[in-house]
Amino acid sequence: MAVIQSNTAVIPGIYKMCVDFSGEVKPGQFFMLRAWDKDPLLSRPISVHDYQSGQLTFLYQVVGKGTEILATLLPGNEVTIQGPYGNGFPQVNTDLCVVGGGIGTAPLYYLIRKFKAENPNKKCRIYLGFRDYPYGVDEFAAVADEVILDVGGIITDKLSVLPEETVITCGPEIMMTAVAKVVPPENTVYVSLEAHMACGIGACLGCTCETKAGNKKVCKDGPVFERGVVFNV
Amino acid sequence: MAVIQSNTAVIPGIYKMCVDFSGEVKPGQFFMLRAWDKDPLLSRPISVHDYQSGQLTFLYQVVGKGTEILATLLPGNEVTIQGPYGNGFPQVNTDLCVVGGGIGTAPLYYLIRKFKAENPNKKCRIYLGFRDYPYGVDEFAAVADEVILDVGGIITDKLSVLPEETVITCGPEIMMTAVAKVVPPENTVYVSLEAHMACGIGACLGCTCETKAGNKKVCKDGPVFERGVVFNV
Amino acid sequence: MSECLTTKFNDILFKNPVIPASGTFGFGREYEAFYDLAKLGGLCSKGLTLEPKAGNKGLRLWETPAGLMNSIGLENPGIDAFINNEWPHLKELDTVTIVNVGGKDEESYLTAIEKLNAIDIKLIELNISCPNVKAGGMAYGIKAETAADITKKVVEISRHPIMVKLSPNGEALVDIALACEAAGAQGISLINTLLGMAIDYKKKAAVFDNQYAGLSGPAVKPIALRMTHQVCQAVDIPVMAMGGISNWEDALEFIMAGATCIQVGTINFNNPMAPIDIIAGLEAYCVREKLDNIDQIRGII
Amino acid sequence: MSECLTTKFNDILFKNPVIPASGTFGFGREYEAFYDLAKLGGLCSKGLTLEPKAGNKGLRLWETPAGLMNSIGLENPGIDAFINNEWPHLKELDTVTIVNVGGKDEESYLTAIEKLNAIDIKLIELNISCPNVKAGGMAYGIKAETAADITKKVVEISRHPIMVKLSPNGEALVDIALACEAAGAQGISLINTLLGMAIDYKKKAAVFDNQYAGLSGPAVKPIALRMTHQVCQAVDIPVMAMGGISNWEDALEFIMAGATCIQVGTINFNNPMAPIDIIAGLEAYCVREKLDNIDQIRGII
Ligand SMILES: Cc1cc2nc3c(=O)[nH]c(=O)nc-3n(C[C@H](O)[C@H](O)[C@H](O)COP(=O)(O)OP(=O)(O)OC[C@H]3O[C@@H](n4cnc5c(N)ncnc54)[C@H](O)[C@@H]3O)c2cc1C
Ligand SMILES: Cc1cc2nc3c(=O)[nH]c(=O)nc-3n(C[C@H](O)[C@H](O)[C@H](O)COP(=O)(O)OP(=O)(O)OC[C@H]3O[C@@H](n4cnc5c(N)ncnc54)[C@H](O)[C@@H]3O)c2cc1C
Ligand SMILES: Cc1cc2nc3c(=O)[nH]c(=O)nc-3n(C[C@H](O)[C@H](O)[C@H](O)COP(=O)(O)O)c2cc1C
Ligand SMILES: Cc1cc2nc3c(=O)[nH]c(=O)nc-3n(C[C@H](O)[C@H](O)[C@H](O)COP(=O)(O)O)c2cc1C
Ligand code: FES
Ligand code: FES
Repeated sequence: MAVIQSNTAVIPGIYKMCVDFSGEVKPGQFFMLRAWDKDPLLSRPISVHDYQSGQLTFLYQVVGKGTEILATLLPGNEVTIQGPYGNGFPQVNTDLCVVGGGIGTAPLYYLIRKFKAENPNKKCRIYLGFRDYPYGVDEFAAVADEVILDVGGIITDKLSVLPEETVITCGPEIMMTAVAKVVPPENTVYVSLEAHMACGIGACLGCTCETKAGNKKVCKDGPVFERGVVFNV
Repeated sequence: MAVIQSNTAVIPGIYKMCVDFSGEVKPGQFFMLRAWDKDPLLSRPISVHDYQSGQLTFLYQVVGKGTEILATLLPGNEVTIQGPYGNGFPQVNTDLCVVGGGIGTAPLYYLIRKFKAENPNKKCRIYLGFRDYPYGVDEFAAVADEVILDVGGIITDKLSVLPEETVITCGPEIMMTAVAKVVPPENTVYVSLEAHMACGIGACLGCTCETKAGNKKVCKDGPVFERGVVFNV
Repeated sequence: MSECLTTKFNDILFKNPVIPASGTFGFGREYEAFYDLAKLGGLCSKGLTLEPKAGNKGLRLWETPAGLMNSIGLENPGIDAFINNEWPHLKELDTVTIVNVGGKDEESYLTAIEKLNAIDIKLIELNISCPNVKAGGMAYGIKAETAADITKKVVEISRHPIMVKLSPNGEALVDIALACEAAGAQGISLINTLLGMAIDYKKKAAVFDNQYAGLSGPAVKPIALRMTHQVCQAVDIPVMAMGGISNWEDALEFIMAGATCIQVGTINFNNPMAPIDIIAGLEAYCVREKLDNIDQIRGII
Repeated sequence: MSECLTTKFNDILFKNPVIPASGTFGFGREYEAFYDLAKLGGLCSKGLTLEPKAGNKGLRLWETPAGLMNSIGLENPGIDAFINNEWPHLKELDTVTIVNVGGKDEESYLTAIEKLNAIDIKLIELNISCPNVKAGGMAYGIKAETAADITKKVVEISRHPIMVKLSPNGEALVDIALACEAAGAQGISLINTLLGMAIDYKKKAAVFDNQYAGLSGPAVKPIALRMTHQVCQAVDIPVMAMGGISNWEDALEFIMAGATCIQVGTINFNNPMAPIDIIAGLEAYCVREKLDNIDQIRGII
């Protein structure tokens, strides 16, 4: 159980929730959230949007029953959070090129903020793609070196990656596949996958994805994978 | 949907909830309440504790999942209420002797308040029985002519009914049966029954009770019955 | 109201495929306080038996996660009382009345059906699947031979089309459906309630006097949808499907699985407006998807 | 820990009757982050097959009201990998390991069972009821003859006791249970998942590549409880019951219905501490009710 500090709409349908939490949390990891008993039955995986000791932040889109319930919660209400789960993004020692689409931008903020805090001399650029209404752009601008925004278009049309950059992408699968395809083979590319999850810890085999190294569990072996492992590129 | 004006514990485990409502409401009627989707599946029947145009009051005991959820609601939250349902208490033209046990006292307050407002010259006495902790006694004292309180005992040991009184009772079935037995046959006695309900409107036949006049629906033909109809006395 | 939902069940025309289910809607009167029954595709009566029945004793309802157990035991006023007291009202309604008929033995089924020959109803739902009565009821519905046998006899003497309501508790459902079709049934409806049990651990006793009772509601939807799909794949007569339908999306899924009409049961207790909400939702779907008629997506899976 | 929950399943001693169910608990390791597995009565392995299996393609999970549908398709590393990688860890635990075995044909069942003769497990759960694999699986479990036949052959070659896991989807369950008992099964476990269907109306397609999948979770509890009661009334061998158990009250109801042990499945995903909470709840119940052992209320209904 974690107590909610704040839970407000960033734009209609997109909420930011801050809850009490301390412990170690890596960018790209996620928590299983629930604020209900058996309807829906399962908890919902939500990525870490930002974290500092005492405050864990989620950014989520209201798409169905679970996220609808989350959106009704008020400061002081409690939410059950289990985690952090998953491998998270790897430590990057090069410059960073981040490509986020829609709510897939959620885990990228903590990634970049932490990367720049630990590597002030390395560059970090971020491409942000949104279908209709952008959100979080100012926050990204405050931590990244460069923000390239696209609304309504196809982000990979704009994308050009520098040789010294590691690429990290999170967004709709179709976008990540495109990124995985267009980035030159010399660059390392990490993608953060989604899957329907029941347990979140590797016990149910419900989130399995096929990889070149056999079946992997998105929840435990991922959600972050090297592009070549999960996509045919 | 009704907006909640207030919802507070009277004593631990017993809550009073006021909601916006206007329309005609008779003492002894009930509403079907819900503040959830499908868990639990059904709405919960709760009697009218008090009513004046614009404000409907419920008094309820937390006993399971439904009432637990009701108890978490805050002013401004919404609750679905359907009703008023049921026949309600009959118009009484004599003096009134009311016998309430535990949460069965809930519908009796509006009954007495309205009775005394409409019949200032008629007498109304109320016996209140509680297992452990009494509640609402002051409120009853403010509207009834006499309050006889019993905590931890058996209310029918104290009960003596006057010839000119009509008796109305609501409480645990064992108490109502006892009342129905001890009150002289000359007095008219009305009892307010409980039953598990699904529809609350007479469509499911889930709340049927056997009576001398064949099966009756507690929700629609009741919940108030003349004692001889439902008890063997 | 547009035409996009009009549905033919054989040659019976329903203005839409949404019909409150037997036993959850009385004879309709209680819901007239909520909406005009003429908005419904049809309505299905409480299960009727030849003689009046008082139903089961003891507790009759028990909630389960997303489900409801009931042990009503076919309490009903009997066919004669129905014909005298309910039919005059129902026949004036601009909607299709389906009469659900139960029985305790062959004779009681047949006599009830004969009595209904006297009135102009459109469709009979032959209930051989009620788990809450000891004699008859489900006993007929769980074996292909007995189901076919009673169907055949009923079809022979009825001047109304017979839709047989199947039990989800028996042997291979598809075989039973095929047997009923071969016996002359003009339609299949499914599912009746699933046989379940509830125990009150505080009382150290079964909740229901009959020990077992019927489970319905959203909890059973995945099972009902599978059975609907299986039967629709197998038979050529139309299917009226139900089991846990609680909104228009659910209804649409059953129609995509092949159901001609759908019935709405337990959710009426949770939301008395459910059938109307479902009709509105299906209509809006047709408009959005530019379907002239819902038939265009029926059975596409 | 008091003795009030110790339970004998034939001559196998469980420190309590609570066992995480096959397929919902991996091989236990993931839950070691939550609690000491030695607190459990036992644990049941993911379903193992002779050869490693990659499982089903496409979406594998779908939520339903109070239920979960899965189409994992017995993804597992195979018996050899289990013996080499998991058993060394499991055998050190102070709890009973049950190994769940599936197969695609008689030979694969028998060879798998023979391999298990090499290690000192206490109990084998013979899975003839998985609805998510095309060959074998449920095919064996839905008819009394085939269920008895495979049981007999397995019992003959196994040096470990065999508990047969029954499907709720077949013909008269009690007949199947009796046939397995007659064939030499030393225990029955039930229920495996109920066959259900999910449709994604937005995609106008079945959710699962296999169309049908297995339904579990609180939604199915009333059905599982009824089946448990029926089978416990019929057989003399012990029964390990499951299906929708989500708290100690549910567990107690199954025990009152006659179950010797209970398994805890889907609810592990909702509450990873569920088995521990259930053990604590049962223990507190025994204390409150002054029961020396839970056996005193077992099968009282
Ligand atoms: C590792 C991981 C991290 C995630 N992080 C975030 C995040 O930071 N912010 C955020 O808004 N969302 C995130 N998601 C997605 C989020 O979990 C789903 O949107 C949420 O579970 C939907 O729940 P619901 O009850 O509101 O909708 P539902 O009613 O369950 O579903 C609505 C729609 O979403 C689809 N859906 C449901 N669950 C998932 C899922 N797990 N993956 C993909 N599609 C799904 C359904 O198929 C359906 O079409 C993440 C998912 C994963 C796997
Ligand atoms: C006409 C009517 C008027 C009522 N008025 C009030 C009122 O004013 N205040 C109040 O506190 N309660 C009232 N009740 C009782 C109230 O409806 C139940 O306490 C409530 O439904 C329990 O819901 P739950 O989800 O909290 O408990 P559950 O978890 O559903 O049940 C907890 C326990 O209560 C029992 N129970 C559940 N529903 C009923 C029921 N309908 N009747 C009797 N026992 C039941 C269960 O068997 C169980 O033992 C009334 C009931 C009826 C029929
Ligand atoms: C309270 C109740 C009473 C029922 N009575 C009957 C009946 O009289 N005849 C019948 O054929 N089915 C009866 N049913 C079954 C329903 O018609 C329907 O088949 C079943 O409930 C599944 O649909 P649902 O999940 O939408 O409720 C009854 C169901 C309930 C809940
Ligand atoms: C994700 C998942 C995987 C399962 N895998 C297996 C399995 O490998 N072998 C088996 O016998 N049962 C398997 N089952 C069935 C469960 O062991 C159990 O019989 C069923 O889920 C009912 O119990 P529950 O409602 O408590 O989950 C699985 C169930 C789920 C939900
Ligand atoms: S969600 Fe259960 S294994 Fe990944
Ligand atoms: S609650 Fe449905 S008839 Fe009374």
